[in-house]
Amino acid sequence: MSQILSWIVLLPALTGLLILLLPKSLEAKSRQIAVIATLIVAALALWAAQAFDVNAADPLHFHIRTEWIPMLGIHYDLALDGMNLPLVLLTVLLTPLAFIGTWNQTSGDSTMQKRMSALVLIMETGALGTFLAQDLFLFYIFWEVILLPAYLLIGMYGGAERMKTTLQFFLYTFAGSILMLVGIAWLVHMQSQTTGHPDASFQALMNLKIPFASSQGPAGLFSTQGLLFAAFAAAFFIKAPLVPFHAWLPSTYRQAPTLVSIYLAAILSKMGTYGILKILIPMFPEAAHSFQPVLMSLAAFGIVYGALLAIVQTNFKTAVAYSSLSHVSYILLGLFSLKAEGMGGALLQMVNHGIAIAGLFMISGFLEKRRGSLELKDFGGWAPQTPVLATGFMVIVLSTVALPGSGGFVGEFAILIASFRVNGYITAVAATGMVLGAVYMLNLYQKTMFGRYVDDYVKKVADLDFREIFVLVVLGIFIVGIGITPQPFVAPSRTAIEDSAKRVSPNDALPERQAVPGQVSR
Amino acid sequence: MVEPVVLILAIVVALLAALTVFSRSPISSAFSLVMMMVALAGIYGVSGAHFIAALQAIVYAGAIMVLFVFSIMLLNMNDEHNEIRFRSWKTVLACLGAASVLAGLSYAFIQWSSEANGPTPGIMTLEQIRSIGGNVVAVSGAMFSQAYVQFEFISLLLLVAIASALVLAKRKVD
Amino acid sequence: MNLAVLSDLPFWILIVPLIGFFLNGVVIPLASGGITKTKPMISGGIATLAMAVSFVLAVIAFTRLGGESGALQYTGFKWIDFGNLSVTLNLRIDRLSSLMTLIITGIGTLIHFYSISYMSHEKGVARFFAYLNLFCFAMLLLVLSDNLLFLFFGWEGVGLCSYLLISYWYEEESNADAARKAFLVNRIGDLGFVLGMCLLYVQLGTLSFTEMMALISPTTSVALLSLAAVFMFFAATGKSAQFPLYVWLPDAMAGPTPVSALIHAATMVTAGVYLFARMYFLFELSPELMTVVAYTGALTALLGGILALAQTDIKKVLAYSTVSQLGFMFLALGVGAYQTAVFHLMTHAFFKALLFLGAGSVIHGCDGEQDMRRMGGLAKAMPVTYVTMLLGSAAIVGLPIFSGFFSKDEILYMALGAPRGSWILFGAGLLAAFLTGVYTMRMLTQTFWGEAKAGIHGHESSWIMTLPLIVLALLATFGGFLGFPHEMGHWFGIEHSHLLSAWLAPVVQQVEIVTGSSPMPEIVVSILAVSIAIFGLVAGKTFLKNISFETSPVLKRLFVGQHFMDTFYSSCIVAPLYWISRRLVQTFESNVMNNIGGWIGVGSNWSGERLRLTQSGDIQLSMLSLMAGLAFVVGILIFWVAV
Amino acid sequence: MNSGTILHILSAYLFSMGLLALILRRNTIVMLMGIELMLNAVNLSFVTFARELSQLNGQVQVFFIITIAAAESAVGLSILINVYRNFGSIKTDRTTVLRS
Amino acid sequence: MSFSSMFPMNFIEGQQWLGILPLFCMTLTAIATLLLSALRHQGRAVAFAMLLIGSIAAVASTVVFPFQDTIVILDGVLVFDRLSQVFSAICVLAGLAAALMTLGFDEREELQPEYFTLIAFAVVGMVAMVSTRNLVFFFISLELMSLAVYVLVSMHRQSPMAAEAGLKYFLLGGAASAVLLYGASILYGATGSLDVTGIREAFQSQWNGHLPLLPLVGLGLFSVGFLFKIGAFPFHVWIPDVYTGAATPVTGFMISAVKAAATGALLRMCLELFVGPVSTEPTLVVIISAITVATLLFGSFVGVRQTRLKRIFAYSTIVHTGYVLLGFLALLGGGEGAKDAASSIVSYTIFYVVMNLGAFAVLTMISPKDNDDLTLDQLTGLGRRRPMLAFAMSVFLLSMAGIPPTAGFFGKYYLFSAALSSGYVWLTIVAALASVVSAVIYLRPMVYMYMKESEESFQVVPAIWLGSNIIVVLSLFLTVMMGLLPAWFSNLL
Repeated sequence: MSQILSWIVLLPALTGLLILLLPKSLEAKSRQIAVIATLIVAALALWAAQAFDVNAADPLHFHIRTEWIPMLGIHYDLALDGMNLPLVLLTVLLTPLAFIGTWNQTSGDSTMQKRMSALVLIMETGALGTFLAQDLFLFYIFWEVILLPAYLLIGMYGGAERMKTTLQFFLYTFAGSILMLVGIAWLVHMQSQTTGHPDASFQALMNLKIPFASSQGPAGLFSTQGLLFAAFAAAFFIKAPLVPFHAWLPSTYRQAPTLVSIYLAAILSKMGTYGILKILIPMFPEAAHSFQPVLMSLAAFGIVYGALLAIVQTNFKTAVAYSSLSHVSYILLGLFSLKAEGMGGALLQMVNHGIAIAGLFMISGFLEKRRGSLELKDFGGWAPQTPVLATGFMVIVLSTVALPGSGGFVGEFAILIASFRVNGYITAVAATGMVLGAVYMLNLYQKTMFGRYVDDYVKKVADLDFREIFVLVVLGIFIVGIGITPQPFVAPSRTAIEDSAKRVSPNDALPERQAVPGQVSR
Repeated sequence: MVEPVVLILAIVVALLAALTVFSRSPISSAFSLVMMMVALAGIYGVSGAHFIAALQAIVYAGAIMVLFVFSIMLLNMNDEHNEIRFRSWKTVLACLGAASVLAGLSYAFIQWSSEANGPTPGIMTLEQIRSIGGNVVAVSGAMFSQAYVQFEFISLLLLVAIASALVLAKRKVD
Repeated sequence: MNLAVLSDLPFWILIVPLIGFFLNGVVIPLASGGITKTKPMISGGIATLAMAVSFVLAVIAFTRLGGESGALQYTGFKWIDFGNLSVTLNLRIDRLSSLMTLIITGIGTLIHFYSISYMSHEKGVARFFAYLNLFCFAMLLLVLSDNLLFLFFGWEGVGLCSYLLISYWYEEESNADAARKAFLVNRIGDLGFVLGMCLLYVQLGTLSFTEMMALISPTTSVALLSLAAVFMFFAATGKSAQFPLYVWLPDAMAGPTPVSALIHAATMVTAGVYLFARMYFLFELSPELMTVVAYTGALTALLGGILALAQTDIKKVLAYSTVSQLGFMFLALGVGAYQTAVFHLMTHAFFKALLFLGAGSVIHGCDGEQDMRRMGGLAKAMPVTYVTMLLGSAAIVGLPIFSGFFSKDEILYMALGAPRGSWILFGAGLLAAFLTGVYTMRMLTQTFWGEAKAGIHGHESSWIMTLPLIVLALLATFGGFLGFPHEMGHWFGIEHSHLLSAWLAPVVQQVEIVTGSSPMPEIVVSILAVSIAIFGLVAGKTFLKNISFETSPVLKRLFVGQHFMDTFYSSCIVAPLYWISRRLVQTFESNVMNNIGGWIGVGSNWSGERLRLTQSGDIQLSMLSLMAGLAFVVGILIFWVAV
Repeated sequence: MNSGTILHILSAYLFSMGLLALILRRNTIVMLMGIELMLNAVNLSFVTFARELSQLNGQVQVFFIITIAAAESAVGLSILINVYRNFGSIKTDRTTVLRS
Repeated sequence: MSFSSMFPMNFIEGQQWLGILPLFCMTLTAIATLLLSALRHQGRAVAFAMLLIGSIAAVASTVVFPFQDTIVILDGVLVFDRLSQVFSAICVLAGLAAALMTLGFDEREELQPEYFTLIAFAVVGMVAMVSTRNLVFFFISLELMSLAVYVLVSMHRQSPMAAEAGLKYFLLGGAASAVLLYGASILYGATGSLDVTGIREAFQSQWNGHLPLLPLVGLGLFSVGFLFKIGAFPFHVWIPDVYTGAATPVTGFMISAVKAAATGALLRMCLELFVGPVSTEPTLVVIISAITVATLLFGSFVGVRQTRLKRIFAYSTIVHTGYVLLGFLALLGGGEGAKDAASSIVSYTIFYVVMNLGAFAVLTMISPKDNDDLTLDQLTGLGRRRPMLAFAMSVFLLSMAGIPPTAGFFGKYYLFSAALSSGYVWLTIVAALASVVSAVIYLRPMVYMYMKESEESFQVVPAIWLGSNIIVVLSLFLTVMMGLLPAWFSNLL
């Protein structure tokens, strides 16, 4: 079991390759195999999470560290820690759910389905590897592993403008990540200069003192730390995305097939925010501090901007895409607050947003499957025909509008509190997202579920089938569960994040804690 | 100090080179080139490189240029005329470029003539060469003691030339 | 009953409606094979039972509380503990909560019961009762929470249920619109709540009421806390339908009438008043703000009265009446009479629930007709409804001995006598009381009296509906004696005749009117108020009988239909917002944020044009390029060395 | 300025002339001659440097270069013949099928 | 002074023969194939078999006798060390691979059996090129290689494109060689030595590293010749046309072996000339930086517009030249990054050769008869018709684009790392951004293979040739292996 993380990370990709090699006669079974593999991964991950000890002396659980490319100090280095635990669980749970929830939606023949399953599995490996990697280079490798399957999936299964869209998606993310690659190379070089032997692991790099121009403002950008910050930020901000690096997002989410949209919005964007949490902020604390006003402003702007654009969309999926933009900006606001509770709230919000946006895209898949279109003008009055769908949709809407009692609220509240401690005005702007978010979500809900139906089509619409209900119920349980008792979900990451916050905001006193926080019940 | 013979030959070479480039028909270009090579052989001779001078006259002016002229005749190309369009911007640009390369190199050479830290000259002065039996003996001695690998390699080059003729010029075997 | 169970009482009071919600929302639909096949008797029965149990528990809690001035505390769990953020979920019943709990569960039970009959013709009533139970749960959470955060849970929860219930008949687009409007306007208010809460937490480090009260002292940073108070007031204006955020409440009448009675009259809309009473220590930091609150209340009271006059829909009349009464409560709050506000909250809950249920009965009897102009002469057809409505009207107008008399007079007295009171507030209150008389009389006249109109043949509702009417009528009639003024109590030789005040005194502040500081004694105020109210009634019956805003174009534009606030909002806020959004989509998103692929395309096109020559395949040009490179290299070298 | 420098400049001149021939002329055979011109420039340069340096090495290289030039022109002429067979001309403006 | 003391005879003896063995094997092979290809029957098969045996022998001799010491023959006319062994092996194997992928193709396109002879001669030239310090011997071997390749390019006799390409390559290549040689002569004149070690000593002892104009100009001219061979802007002009016109396997040979040989030789020159006490001329750095940036941008932006596959690869190779130049800059930057830079250049070259060979093997198989100038349209639907072939092609393309976990990614990272170590931050950023643009070059074929609907008229039925298949499978395996375990392949020096 010492290699459990390797299994968790590599099993999906191996299964994916296996699926690719399936003979024609077995192709029809590809999705069953994929789901079984993802369930095994989920079981392994849950086992690992259950064995996770908040009070362990070594924060890195199930640590695997093997030399890989010695001359560049690169290791195969995986570990479960407080920061990645929630995201790993999110990934392993959402992947099978995404498969199950989109079971009847994949178009094309069995070969196409086979390829789709395989590529999604490879994406899962990329995501899990990104979260679990404790070596910067390895992080990058897994980060990029995602890119190609996503590119192919959008390009092969997407909507009418898929080729343009997928190219754009690829280029944006690639542009960001290649700059990060330069940053990694530079950082490892500096590390090697300081200590004499290169080491790309996070721990080694965290101890690096990177020179930063002490003066506030743009001058800092051109110091070493500023440039490195920018290089990493490019990757993370594009992936997340932070306005104005979001140009790839709307069309990509819209054109991608449902399964991929779920993956992109729920998991891939979390890779960006996770990168900010895990790398950008703790490694470049002075730069992060110096750019904080700009970044928080951008995040707050993104909240409002995404919401405003979501309001006027006439396509369900595009509206959801912009809503995602708005919500991710919340996460970013929390991260850039550089406060423990803000970052913790952001981490929780990553999970919440992952669940909620997965739900929304599932819903869009359900709608599209039943209607053959996602233009809002084609919808209306579904609630009487599909009460279960309407209910499930409502639960997800509530999480999206951050209603207290849903997961969405907890994160946003923590984020707003933290942000308020930094800047009240920015927070006030950001908080308007609450109202605007309600505007577009209720619009969407009303235009699809309420009102009179557009034509007789709706009479033939069937309510959710068993698989779809199952998926929504699981998502709903998590939404409500996190909303009501968030503490068990944030407790594992608390130490890690508070340490991180201490690095970046040393002056921000945290309450004294017992060495063994007894009140944290698991 | 410039030896007058060298100067005269240099001027002749320069004129013939220009003729080669700018003359109307390929055949006159070829003949200018032959003449130029002969003149160049003269320069080599004056410079003490007798072996090279002979080689230049025999191989270049003899063999290679015959090949050229032969090809011109064979491919019946002599009716084609000089096609340089002097008004063209490309021509102007080319001349400017050539002039600047020439100027740059000349500048470098002239500056070099006053360079103090140049390499120490070797022992093979003209007198020394004369003493060991003349230029041909000296050159062959140097070649076959120090440069026989190159010499051998040149043979491979000639083999490639043969192969190329086999491959490209041979009539198609049907 | 041992102590452990007792301390769990708040939990059970809270959770029983939730169980009802769960049964109605999940179990019953599953058991009866689809939500549309659920039976009103079963669903309604379960829901009512849940509320009744909760009520009984609330009564037990009340009795337990009676002996001591302390509170019942239920320690929940650590909700979140992260960084500097730490909140624990605790429930707490003190005297104010207890009163609120009784109102909510009591009136809630009655309305649930009423709904069994009222909703009997609907398909899928389980959904309705589930929502209703969920609402009660949220409302109870709101009043039981010992901290601001969970109060906010309830606060938003009731907003959600309000949304769900207003849009209950969602096939009508307008109902859905109304629901959305209610939710969004409330959300705007909640924005203030969240910001206020953040500010309080950042300032005080806690959200628990008791701890906050302990921490707030005159030495604390008053400026920021006052700002928090402003935010909270803003939140309250949304929830309690004060100017300028009252616009959602009339539209909210799109929901079923029991919903209007429970949510939009008795309980939810009074959450703002509860918030003020609960957090008086915060609001009292800023007398300026409280003055604003008082004037806002007065303005709202007046505006509600005027708007009520303009309505033809019986429910809209009552809705604006609610707005007006809530204005009274805020007037009381503003001058510092928190207990009085709670008192009026209670009496208003009684009589307004009664009036709504009565109106519901009328509508039910008229087969869904809501336009008063098409009603008339229903008194004979619906005697019980008529009588109870009459009692409720008497209460709202404030005729002596009826509950509204006591509470409204107290408010007027406070408006005049309290240190922050003034003649203006008092005058506005009187005018509003006058308007109350007018619109009430107008409603009664048009509905019950006169000739029956063609096509409307009212019939009395079943006992299930009339029973709650009767109970509420009794409460509306006699509930006011809980707040029998001290001054008058002295005449009857009763110490502490104001029972409510005595009950609330340990937890809710009340401004003291020093004897003689008031321009008029309370009895004079009472007489004045009653006279005004009766004058209003008379006016409503006589010279203002046929008042109609339809005839005057100005008035019509201002007060009828899409009245001025709606127009203001839609043209000054909503339209610009959409305009900006569309602009952004059309210009920025599609043009400026052009894609990177496009940039590369542009770049390659540009370079392709420029570099076309080098790619032409022309040997001469290739050579030229070669030589250019050569010249470049030589040139740079010479330049570098020579210069 | 001594005769060595003059010869160097002459070699630079020949070199530039060779380049010029390659750029200006469209007749492939003249372009071949341009290459020969350039190689001759190199030879001249080697010989002159050899004399200046009193070394034999330079002259030895010239021997090789002349041989290479022979081989190169042989290959060049076979390529020319191949082109002529394909296009019926050896003028570069008539021998273009490769365009992007 | 006696004649024999004046011209001391330098014999090749003892261990030196061991070093010369690969060169010797290849030379024998070349001559033998020349003779054997004249056989009337089975000329091709016999010639190929000969080439196969000779190449294996040559590679085996490098593998069997690895040495750490440097063997110097005739004052550096031939030098055998790790570098020469590694690059000899690369070139021999690439030549063999090119021969292998021609099997089948040559019969269909009626290439003469001398094809293998010429490959062998070219490889001899390459092996010599990477094993010499002598400028003129370098020129001779370069010419040997070039002449053979000129002919290879032209030998697709039925194709006017090939003829034109050959002519172009010959004329431009001839000019470039002349420039290079002129640079060599100037260097000789300025330092009195034709040997790189001698030149370096002269640089050091005469001018203490601060060169006067003439040797600088000599270096410049010499570099121009190199830059031409590796295809840097603005000396890249021949690449698109020649790569398009030549037969596909020949292009594969050029893009892999010729480029590797030029890179190896340049690496040797740079290592011997500059690394160590002699500081690099800042002027050269400026020039090469400018050329690097121009090469990267030009290759990327122009490559994006191409629609013909071989042209696409031609521009791709220009971009890759830019990356290699980045490595050379890192090398010239000296200091501690130099060793890493050399390693990175070597590993990048190996990765690059492998992925290009694979890609061209695929191209060879999908090219239709008598017209192997493939367009993107002809790839349409390949993902369905030949999924494995398309998959392999995708892996090669991705490797070229530098997407992990392929070889190309690591190669790029290693180069970037080396460049950053030498302080070229902005240049690295430019290179990184160029790689984003150039990613489009590689993605477009994938779009056609996987995302466009197949139209009958464009379908090309891929040939199934054993040799090409072997190359594809091997390259695929190596590309992935090198991506996963790059350390095995990057510590060769």
